[in-house]
Amino acid sequence: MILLSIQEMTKRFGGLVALNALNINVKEKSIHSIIGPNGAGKTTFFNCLTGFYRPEEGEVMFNGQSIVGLSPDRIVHKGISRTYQNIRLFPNLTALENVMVGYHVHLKSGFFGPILGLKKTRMEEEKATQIALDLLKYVNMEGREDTLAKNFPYGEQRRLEMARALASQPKLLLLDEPTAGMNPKETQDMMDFIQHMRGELGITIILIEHQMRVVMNISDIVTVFDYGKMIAEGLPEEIKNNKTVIEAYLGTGEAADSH
Amino acid sequence: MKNVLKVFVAVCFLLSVAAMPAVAGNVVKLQKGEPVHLAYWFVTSGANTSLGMDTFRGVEIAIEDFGGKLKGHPIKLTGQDEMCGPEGGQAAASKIASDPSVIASIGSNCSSAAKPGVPILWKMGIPNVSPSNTAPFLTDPASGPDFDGYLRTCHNDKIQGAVAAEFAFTKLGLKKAATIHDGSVYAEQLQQVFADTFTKLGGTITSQEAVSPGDTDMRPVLTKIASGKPEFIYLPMFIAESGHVTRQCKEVAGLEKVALMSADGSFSPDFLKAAGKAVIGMYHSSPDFSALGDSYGKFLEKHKAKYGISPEAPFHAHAYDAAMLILNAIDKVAVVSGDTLEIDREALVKAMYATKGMKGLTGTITCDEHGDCADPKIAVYKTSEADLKAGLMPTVPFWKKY
Amino acid sequence: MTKAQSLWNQGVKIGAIGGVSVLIISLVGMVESFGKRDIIAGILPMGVAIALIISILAAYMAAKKTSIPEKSIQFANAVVSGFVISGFLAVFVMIGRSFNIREMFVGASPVLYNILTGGVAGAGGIFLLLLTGVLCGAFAGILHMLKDLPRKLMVNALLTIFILGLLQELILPILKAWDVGMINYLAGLFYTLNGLTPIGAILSVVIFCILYLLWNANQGAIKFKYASLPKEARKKSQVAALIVLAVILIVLPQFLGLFLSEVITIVGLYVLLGLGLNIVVGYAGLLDLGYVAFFAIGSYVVALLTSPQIFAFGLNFWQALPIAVICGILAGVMLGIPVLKMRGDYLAIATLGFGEIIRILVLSDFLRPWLGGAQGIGSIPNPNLFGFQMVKPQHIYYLLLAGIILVIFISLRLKKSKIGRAWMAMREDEDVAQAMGINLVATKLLAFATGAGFSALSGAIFASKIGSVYPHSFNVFISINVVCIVIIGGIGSLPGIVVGAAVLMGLPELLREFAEYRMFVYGVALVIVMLLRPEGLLPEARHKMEFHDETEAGAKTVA
Amino acid sequence: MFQKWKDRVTITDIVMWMIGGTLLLLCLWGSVSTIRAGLYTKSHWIDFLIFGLAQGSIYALIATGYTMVYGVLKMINFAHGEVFMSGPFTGYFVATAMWRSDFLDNHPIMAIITIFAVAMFVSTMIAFLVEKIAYRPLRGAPRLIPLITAIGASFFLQYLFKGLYGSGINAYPDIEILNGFWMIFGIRVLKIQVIVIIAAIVLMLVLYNFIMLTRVGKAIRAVSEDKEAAALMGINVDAMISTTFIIGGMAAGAAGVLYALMFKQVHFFMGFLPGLKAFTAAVLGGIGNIPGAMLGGIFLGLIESVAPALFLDGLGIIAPYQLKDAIAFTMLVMVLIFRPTGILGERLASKKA
Repeated sequence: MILLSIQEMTKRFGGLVALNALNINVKEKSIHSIIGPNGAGKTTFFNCLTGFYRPEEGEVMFNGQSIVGLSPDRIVHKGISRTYQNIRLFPNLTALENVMVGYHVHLKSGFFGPILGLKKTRMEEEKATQIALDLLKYVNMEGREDTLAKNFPYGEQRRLEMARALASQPKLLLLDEPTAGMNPKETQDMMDFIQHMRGELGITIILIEHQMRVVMNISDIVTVFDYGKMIAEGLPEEIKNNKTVIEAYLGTGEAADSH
Repeated sequence: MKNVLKVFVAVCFLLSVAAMPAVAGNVVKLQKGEPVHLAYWFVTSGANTSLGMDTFRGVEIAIEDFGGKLKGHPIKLTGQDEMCGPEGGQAAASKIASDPSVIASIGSNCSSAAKPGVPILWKMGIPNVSPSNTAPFLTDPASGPDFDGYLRTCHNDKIQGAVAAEFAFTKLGLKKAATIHDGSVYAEQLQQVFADTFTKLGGTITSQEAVSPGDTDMRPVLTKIASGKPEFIYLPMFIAESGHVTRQCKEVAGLEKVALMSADGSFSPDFLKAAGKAVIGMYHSSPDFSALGDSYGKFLEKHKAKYGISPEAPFHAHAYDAAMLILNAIDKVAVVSGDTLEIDREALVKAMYATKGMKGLTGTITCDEHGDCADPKIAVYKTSEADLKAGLMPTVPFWKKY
Repeated sequence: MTKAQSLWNQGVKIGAIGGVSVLIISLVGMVESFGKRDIIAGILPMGVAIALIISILAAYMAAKKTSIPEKSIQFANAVVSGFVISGFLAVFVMIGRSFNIREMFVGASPVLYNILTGGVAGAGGIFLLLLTGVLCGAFAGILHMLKDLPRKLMVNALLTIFILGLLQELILPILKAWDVGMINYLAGLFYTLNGLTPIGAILSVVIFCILYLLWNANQGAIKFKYASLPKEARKKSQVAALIVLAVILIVLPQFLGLFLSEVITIVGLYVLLGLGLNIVVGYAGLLDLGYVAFFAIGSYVVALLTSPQIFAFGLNFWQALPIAVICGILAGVMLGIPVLKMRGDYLAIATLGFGEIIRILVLSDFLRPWLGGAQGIGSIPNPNLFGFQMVKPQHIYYLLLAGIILVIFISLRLKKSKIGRAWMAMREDEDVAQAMGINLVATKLLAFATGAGFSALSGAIFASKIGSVYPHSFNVFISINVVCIVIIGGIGSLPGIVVGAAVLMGLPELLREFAEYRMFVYGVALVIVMLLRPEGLLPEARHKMEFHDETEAGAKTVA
Repeated sequence: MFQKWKDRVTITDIVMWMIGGTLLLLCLWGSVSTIRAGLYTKSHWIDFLIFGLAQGSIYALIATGYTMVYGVLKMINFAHGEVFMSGPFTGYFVATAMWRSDFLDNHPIMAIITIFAVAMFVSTMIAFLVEKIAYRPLRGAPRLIPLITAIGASFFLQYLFKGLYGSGINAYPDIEILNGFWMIFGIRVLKIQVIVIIAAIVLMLVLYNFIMLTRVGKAIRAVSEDKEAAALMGINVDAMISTTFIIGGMAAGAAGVLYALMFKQVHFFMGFLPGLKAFTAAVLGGIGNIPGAMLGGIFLGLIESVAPALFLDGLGIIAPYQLKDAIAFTMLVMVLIFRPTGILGERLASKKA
């Protein structure tokens, strides 16, 4: 079953066409990788999906509903959550608070609930705290819930960001280079973790990734971007041997990488 | 921990007990060497600072002129900033009222500060004389017993605005007038009284305009006034704004020949500087100095010697008179008994209200039963080129009603 | 660094800075006008004391900053800088006596020269001035060489004298009001009518030293004891402390005189305002410089509804209060909507504009028939509680206390809720917060509305306290002051706001008699506090971490 | 369909458009009825425009200082109004001394140049010192902290000058050659206003070209784009920031003298209001953008001069000039709603996602 269906999505910045008539379908509970040289429009693609940018043309159907032009917060409510290429936690909130902000969309209490200390609100808060603690445990950060986010080492910040994204209990999770800057051991852990998420939580995952090893190992399907266009799509094996892809990487990709 | 708390509580308690005020007696007894304590509350910060500084200096010079001593006791002057507003007035008055040694106070500058402040002072039996509150309600019998200890040496706005209107209508024979005010309590009231009187006399008010304090470019608003073709403009504002209007009037088409008149708020040598040549031929309403010009001149000399500058705003002379009024009254009621000086607060207020025929800088000071002590002889002055050259406001009235 | 270099860099340069500082306070007239008040009667005028303190401080800094560890060089630097400071003054006096610089500098009066030269004319005075400078430097040098404890003891003892002398106008009337032989005797022992008695000064130093040493000896023990207590006992002692605090707060105004109560109510009003702005600036990170608008709205609504002037609705305070708060909230939403999409300083200037628009409209002749114009609205009745008229500041105090407790309670509850987290997330990173499903529009509006409601509450109390409202009471400086309170106290910290309000509003009120120089000192104080303690006086625990954390002294933290 | 529309247009959008529309309609209605009432002749309108232009060009000159500082430090330099005040206030004493010795009347051009030199020097020194003492140690602190020191510096400077020079109003002496009118195309124009407008425009052109063309100007622009990158390129960031303050101080000092020549009065509080207005102008034009600041200043001056008569008179609102600041600020908010980065757009490195 198709969870996310993108038709003819185009995004321009002035004269520059960042995304050019993309057509992508993402199957439910799949791990869908997006690769491509630097500047190919991968992060722009994420920004368009999450409502941060508004594509000029095209249609995005998520779970049977159109989500084009919705504000980012409404898109989260529909069930899409993301992480960032350069980690963007709330630096001066604690780990627990960070994750609880992620759970925000499921909290129903209003303005007066917390002030009056209504039982319903209290129960809801307790539940939220419990879920957040569980998530922290899930990402192996048990017992550090009161540390400020900015005081964690890099790898843990990545995991915390993941926990925050999971807290909204999304159907679709967008991961922007989750293994960037990690050593092989950490990368392996992250790969295991991503597969776990898909398996245990049943989440569909779209992944932007540079490390081919990761892509080839865990992806169900791979889409390749270059200059805002989709130049190939297929199983990892097919992509590995695709001529256009190799050209894109070796031909222009080298120059792009040296930037 | 608990011990510390106990000690802390005990200390707090002791302090609180120590701070418990005893009821101040009605008679102030001053031991030998103890000063006669006067308090002022003027505006000494913000945009109106010069008004407060000026009145303060008037008081200081008055105390010096009085000899600095009262029946062998030094005169002490302490002061507060009333910040030209009700909240500042309330705080300043509370501070003065909480000091039982204060015998009388001088202030405030702004009527809005006096409104909440005066009742606080009077509750503690401290009489107050203001040198510059011109708002009518302060001496209005309808404002109740809270203001029974209140007097002022400046005039009531009701008089001055009306004098200006009569002057314009009867003396100059002009039928169309416009007014400008700056949104201050003072100017707004004056121009309203002027407009009401002028209309009653049969004249037409072409427009009542307003600017904001701190505005400098008056040409647009003057252009607007010009479109109504008035023959007379009444601009009872303070020096800065009046100066701008006066200067720029000559530069606006259609207003070159119009007659200008301001009030005592800008009747100061500084206004001549602020307005420059444009001031020639302009009218001001102000208390009649003609009989007392000599003593005022001496005052100016002393001011210059003491502070290095001339007075910067109006009402310094009123402040001088206010201080003199208080000192004379204290002098009258203070009784020397042995080493101590006794001042009965009730007798003091009575003596202050009974002031009659005191020769002040601003005229002959006589208090009525509501506390209005100013010589209500408001005269109109016309500034000539000679005045501008001399750098002093005219001393001979151009017109007076009485 | 050679000795000569050190002498130039630390001795002369710091001396020059000190010299300019002393020159400035002399030229603005502080030395002269404070010369009339004595710290120690007949010995030390306050103006001179301030000049001396600055000189000693500068010389001490010169010694401390010396990069050469040799004691003699440090001492020499202190002396040199003391000499340089007095040199500046000496040159100034000589110039001032030969030329008329008073045309320009109004404070350059003969009286000032006399004070600076100790009343001795001619070259003798100049010599005396230079000698004083050298002595100051030497004193600072010796101070620097002392061990920690004696130095602290000495500095603090001198400060005690200074403060006791400074606050005479406050302490003496309180003592005198008591009018009991014993206290009168004590008052006479310590104070003359102008400054401390020499005996009083010596006595207070002795008393201070004893207390200080006692405290110093026990301090470690107390801290240790507290830290070693089990968690429950600690909680108990916290509860006990709270109860004591509550009792003190309740009985306080009974013991404070009229003036101190008045000061406390002023501080209280600003605490309320600060708590409201804290929601907007501290939690939600939206810099609002037009906060006074809601204060004005609260005041005017109460004035219009309760005063017999203009409309004569004839409501009482308690009926008008909720309406005022609701109007404030509505205004908050109305301001919120147009400025929602603006970030950072655009928001600041737009809100500042909003505050001015409200003030100008209230002042305008156009709306005078409905709002009173420049003449304001008077005759606002005092609040009446079950037939009891709340007239005195002591009564208003309780009203404010109740308001503050309520607002603190709401702030704390909200902070720990979904809404508080959303605010803080928005403060940290607006885009990510939105990507977490937070509706920025609703969250921002809620922050504006809550803050505005608190501000309107403060305004309502203000109107009934003062009894009359004028447009001039609601100028932009109120907004600026409240922002300063929130930041000086420590952004986001509730106790910080109380401290900030007490320091920025209470202290200047206590030192009312120095009216002329209040704003001058206020400005200097703002700069110095921010330079020395950028995290604020009483920061929230987490912000403390932020500032002393080297990895990310986040330049992007707050709006 | 309705569902789709509802998801995409928020209530706030609608409210904003309604507010904007209502105000626009009011302005139009006011303008039409003012013009139909025929209260003002053509020459009145021309006068309004020229008055506004003169006032606006001074705002523009001050605004460039704000905008440049904002560009490099991303902070509101609240003390800039006081920098503006300090120059002409000091210049007053020079002017008076020269007037007393008749130098002013005999060599007016030389005298005016001297006044400019003194005022610009003082303003520049004050701006430089404020940066060095109050802002530099706080580089890297959260953005609200320098705002408070700026406010503190502003209070300090105001009351310092009050203490030094007195609290009264000091009036610049009349300079004969600046008085009177010129007839330009049959329109009577005040000499001083023409001079102010031309001087301001020349100064702004010099400033703009300095920033755009010189090495130092390029370095300043680089610093305002990205401090770290600029430092890596070998630019001395601190020196560039100081230079920015110096240039801003010079512009403010010059603006201050023009202001004093036009309005004649100097006062310790005179910087506050123009400072506030100039900052508004800078934001109006798009902060960080020098042509924007110039445009914003002139726009603000025109609004203050023309709008009360044009918009409000026709609506029957009395004393409209009392409301001119309210109109100016409403305009500001309106511009920011529909163009959130000012008229010309901000020139800041926006590094969001």
